[in-house]
Amino acid sequence: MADMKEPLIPAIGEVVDIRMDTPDIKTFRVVTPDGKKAFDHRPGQCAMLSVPGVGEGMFSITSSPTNTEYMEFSIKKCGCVTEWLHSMEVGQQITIRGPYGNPFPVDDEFAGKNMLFIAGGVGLAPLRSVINYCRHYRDRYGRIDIVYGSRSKDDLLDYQEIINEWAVDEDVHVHLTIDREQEGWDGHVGFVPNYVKELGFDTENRIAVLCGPPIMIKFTLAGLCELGFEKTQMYTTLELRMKCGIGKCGRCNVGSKYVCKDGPVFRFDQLDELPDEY
Amino acid sequence: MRKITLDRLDEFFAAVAGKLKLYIPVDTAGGAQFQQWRAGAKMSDALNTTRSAKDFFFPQTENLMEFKTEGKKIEIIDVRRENEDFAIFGVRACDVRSFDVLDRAFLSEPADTYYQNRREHGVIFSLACSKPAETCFCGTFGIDPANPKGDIVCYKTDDAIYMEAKTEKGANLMDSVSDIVAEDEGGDGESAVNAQKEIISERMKKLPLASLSTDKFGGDKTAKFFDDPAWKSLSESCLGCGTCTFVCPTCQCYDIKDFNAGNGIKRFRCWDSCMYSEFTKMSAGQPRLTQLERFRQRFMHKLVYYPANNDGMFSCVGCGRCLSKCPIQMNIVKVMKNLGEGGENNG
Amino acid sequence: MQEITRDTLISRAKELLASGEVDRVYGWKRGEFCYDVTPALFTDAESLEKDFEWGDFCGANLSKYLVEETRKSEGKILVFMKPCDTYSFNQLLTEHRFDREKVYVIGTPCAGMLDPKRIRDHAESFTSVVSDENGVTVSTLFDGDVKLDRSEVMPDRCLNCKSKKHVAYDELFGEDGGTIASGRFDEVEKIEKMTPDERFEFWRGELSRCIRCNACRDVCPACTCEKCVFDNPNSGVENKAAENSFEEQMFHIIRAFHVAGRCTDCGECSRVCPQQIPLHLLNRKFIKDIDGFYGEYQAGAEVGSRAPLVDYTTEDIEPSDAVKGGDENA
Amino acid sequence: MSISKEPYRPLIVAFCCNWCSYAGADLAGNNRLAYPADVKIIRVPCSCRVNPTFILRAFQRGADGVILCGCHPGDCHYTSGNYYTRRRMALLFSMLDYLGIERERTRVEWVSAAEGAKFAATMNDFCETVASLGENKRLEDLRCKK
Repeated sequence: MADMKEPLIPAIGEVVDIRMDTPDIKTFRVVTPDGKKAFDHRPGQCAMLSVPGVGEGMFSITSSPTNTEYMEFSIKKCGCVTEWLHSMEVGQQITIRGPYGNPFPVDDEFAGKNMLFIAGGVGLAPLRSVINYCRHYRDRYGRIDIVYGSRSKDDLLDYQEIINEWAVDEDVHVHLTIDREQEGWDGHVGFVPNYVKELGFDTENRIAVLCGPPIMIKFTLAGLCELGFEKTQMYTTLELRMKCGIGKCGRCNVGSKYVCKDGPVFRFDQLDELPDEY
Repeated sequence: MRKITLDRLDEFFAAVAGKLKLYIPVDTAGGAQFQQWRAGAKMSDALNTTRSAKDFFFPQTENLMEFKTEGKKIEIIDVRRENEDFAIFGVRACDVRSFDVLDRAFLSEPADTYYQNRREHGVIFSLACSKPAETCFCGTFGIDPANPKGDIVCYKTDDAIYMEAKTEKGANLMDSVSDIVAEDEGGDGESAVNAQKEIISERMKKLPLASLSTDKFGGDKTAKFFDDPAWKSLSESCLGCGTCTFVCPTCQCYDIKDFNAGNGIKRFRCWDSCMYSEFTKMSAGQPRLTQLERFRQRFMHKLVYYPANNDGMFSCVGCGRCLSKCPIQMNIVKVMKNLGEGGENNG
Repeated sequence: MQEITRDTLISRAKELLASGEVDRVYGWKRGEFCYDVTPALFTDAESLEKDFEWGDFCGANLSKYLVEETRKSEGKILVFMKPCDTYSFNQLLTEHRFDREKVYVIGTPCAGMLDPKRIRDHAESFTSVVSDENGVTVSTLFDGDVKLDRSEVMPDRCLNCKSKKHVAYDELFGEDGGTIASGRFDEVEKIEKMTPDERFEFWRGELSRCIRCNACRDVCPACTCEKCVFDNPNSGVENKAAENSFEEQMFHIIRAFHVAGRCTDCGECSRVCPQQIPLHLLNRKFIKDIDGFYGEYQAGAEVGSRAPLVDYTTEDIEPSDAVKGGDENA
Repeated sequence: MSISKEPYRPLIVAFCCNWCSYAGADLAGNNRLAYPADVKIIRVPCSCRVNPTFILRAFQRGADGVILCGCHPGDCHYTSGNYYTRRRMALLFSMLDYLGIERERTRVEWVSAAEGAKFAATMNDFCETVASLGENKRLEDLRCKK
């Protein structure tokens, strides 16, 4: 029996680099003890990280699948497991299992489309894997727009990477905004939903991918519908309490769908079929 | 069809217990419970046990793995052991069906090896009911108490028990004890068993809940029932305890927790209840804030969500345990009768 | 049986609703059989007429619901209470869980409720029960009618009823009874007389059946903490695991301890236990000790009385002597 | 298996109130009064800070005996702390005995700051009684066993 692969038994992962991105978000680079990537994943999938004795948590893998050396997780400090993770030092071992959840349909619905990524706060983490995947296979996609907003300038996640790599890419347009005026910031000021309406994107051959706090999703969704977007053109990734990650412990269901197995990526028309319990 | 007379039942149990661990229902102060057979243990003739046989395959608490941590290093110890063979005698038709419900949950991809290993090592002696209780409604879910599934099907008449192996596992076990349980040459076995089947189907029709039907429920009824006004009156006096979920043979939800035992950290799995307030609580909030949402989740899962994911099979087997054990006597039968009746009629 | 009948209660409830004195009624609602009666809220005369139920199986103690229900609206709630419920009602008032003016209490007489589990020991698959002065007739599906004596089917809390006195009511149906010297501590004394090994085996056998469903805590009118320690993950006792004997012992000792001196001995915990563990014997042990060590005390007898565990005298018994006096053959 | 199997030594947890018994323990130490090293002292602000869950948790984690030391009734730094302890522990010990757990495993002792000798004597005596009882088998958590 011990030879059969048990989905709940994790592998050991080692944190080799910790980057303090914002006051409450750190990005952890995890590899196996012998330095390799723990497992392959698709863009948008998640992994269960756990600290023995503290608990387990589901986090989206923020590094792109095309990166084969390591996996990265951007984690905001907001609970017991995340608190413990934030107190870690480099070299600390944790346990990791996955990949879980369905990926973004990067090869079918997204292929050949103009991509519009809209993120708020730590919501950029799940989208970063898709963005870097699309930049890696740049020719498969049309124009890429990234609208990303946060509370303040130092709350912008992966700010260096956005400025030095994304913004300079060909046909990739980055629109950053922060909630309130801040000195040393000459970019746009305002909430993401209003900024999206201001920019006004045409719906022709375009897919929108949203991720952020529920309030931002609600208003951005309304804004995009005003611009004429269809629900079938818009995707998001949900975040509910996930315990087993394999659709058995009965905890993360919205209606008959399990977020950890049938999600976390949902198209908005699929979400409309589900009862509003998320 | 093999036969063993009731007076030689202990010999039969002793023979089976010689081959593998045998559990039989025994009367205790808390109603019938499954206990390991020991010489002299008297089998209870209660209709059903308080705790269902689910416990043998999906135990209330189970160690998944252990961790040893020193400094920054972690060592994972896989504590899984090959289970010994065991047999459970006297499982009723409803509990046998509950194993199918649990199988779909636990053995679907990716299979749960803890559950799977126990399932492989378990032999089920199912026992047809002769005297159903007023709380039984297995007929509503298409279960025939006269023809239960299971590895070996048994029929108990006044003087003997007739057994028929239905699966290969069952046949092997019966062969290994065939010296005690002789083949029934006299042929009166067939007639006795059929007579008993007659009695049961007659009695099933007389049950008060015989007319309960599941027609209005099913996998596609989420929108129809989710905002039904009847949920308010149905759930208003629910205490939020876990009794209905812990006596239910088909409830599959579990929690994974770590216990720091001082000499290492044990990660164990234990039953959890959607009725508990902490079930879906997370650092970012709680999607099911009041008892109404939790109450709704339980019955929507049994009657709508589970069928949606398992091609129409309901996650209830009509055993009636929640009818007799709920502290405030609220249960799935009242929910089925009141949902979709235009809320106000909460009679 | 009670000359006060269901219709007396309904008509009085309808009057109070119509007069606007109360805006909702907490009573019981009929179910499939005679015994599966659910506590329910009624707001209008029509649903009262159709569903309101009152009889031998309305044993649920409704005082705990008032803690939540009084928060939901400004109006008064009409609630019907048996004598033992009123003690829990007073205990909750002592602890300021709701204000007295928001509840209109009608005391109903009680000749002892019936226990479906005990009926089922005598008559399987029963559907209806009719009780009159000379006993109880149970009609079953397959075994015809079974005549039983009332004391055979009453729960222990009613057999050892401690008081027929309503200690709180705005209105009383029937006349008030008095406290009764019942043998409610006999069972406790029987256990105390066992040797330690026998006691340990008895309780290990009983508590090992516990399935940690929390029904005893959730139904107990003395257990009304907003956030129970057993629901708090970092308290260390939250453990849902029925892992081994220690978990059950810990849960039941702490549960009983938290209500020590506040438990009115209403017997709800044993009524709802799905495994029929005699939990009232733990609470009664505390009551017996408190009476023995610190003088007779009945929780809920009068509002505002100081519970024994938040009080002291300078000459209390020393813990080491408390146990020696426990039983003779120590 | 180690050749010289050491003799069984009980594990005792002592809750000592900060103002009296902890000072008593200190005094015992200053006067070089010996008491077994198996006693693990936990300092609490007052003896009534000790909640029955602490005592049960101590047994769960492997303690074989739990002793609760506080000021003599009347000299409590918080005037009535030990009175509540007295009532609370009387009920708890009676319940533990009712459940069949050996009554000698739990004890309450009033030790003032000046009674170093009494502290040492009490600890020695308690250790012997618990050692004679042997390992705690009735209030143990199998998962915490080595």
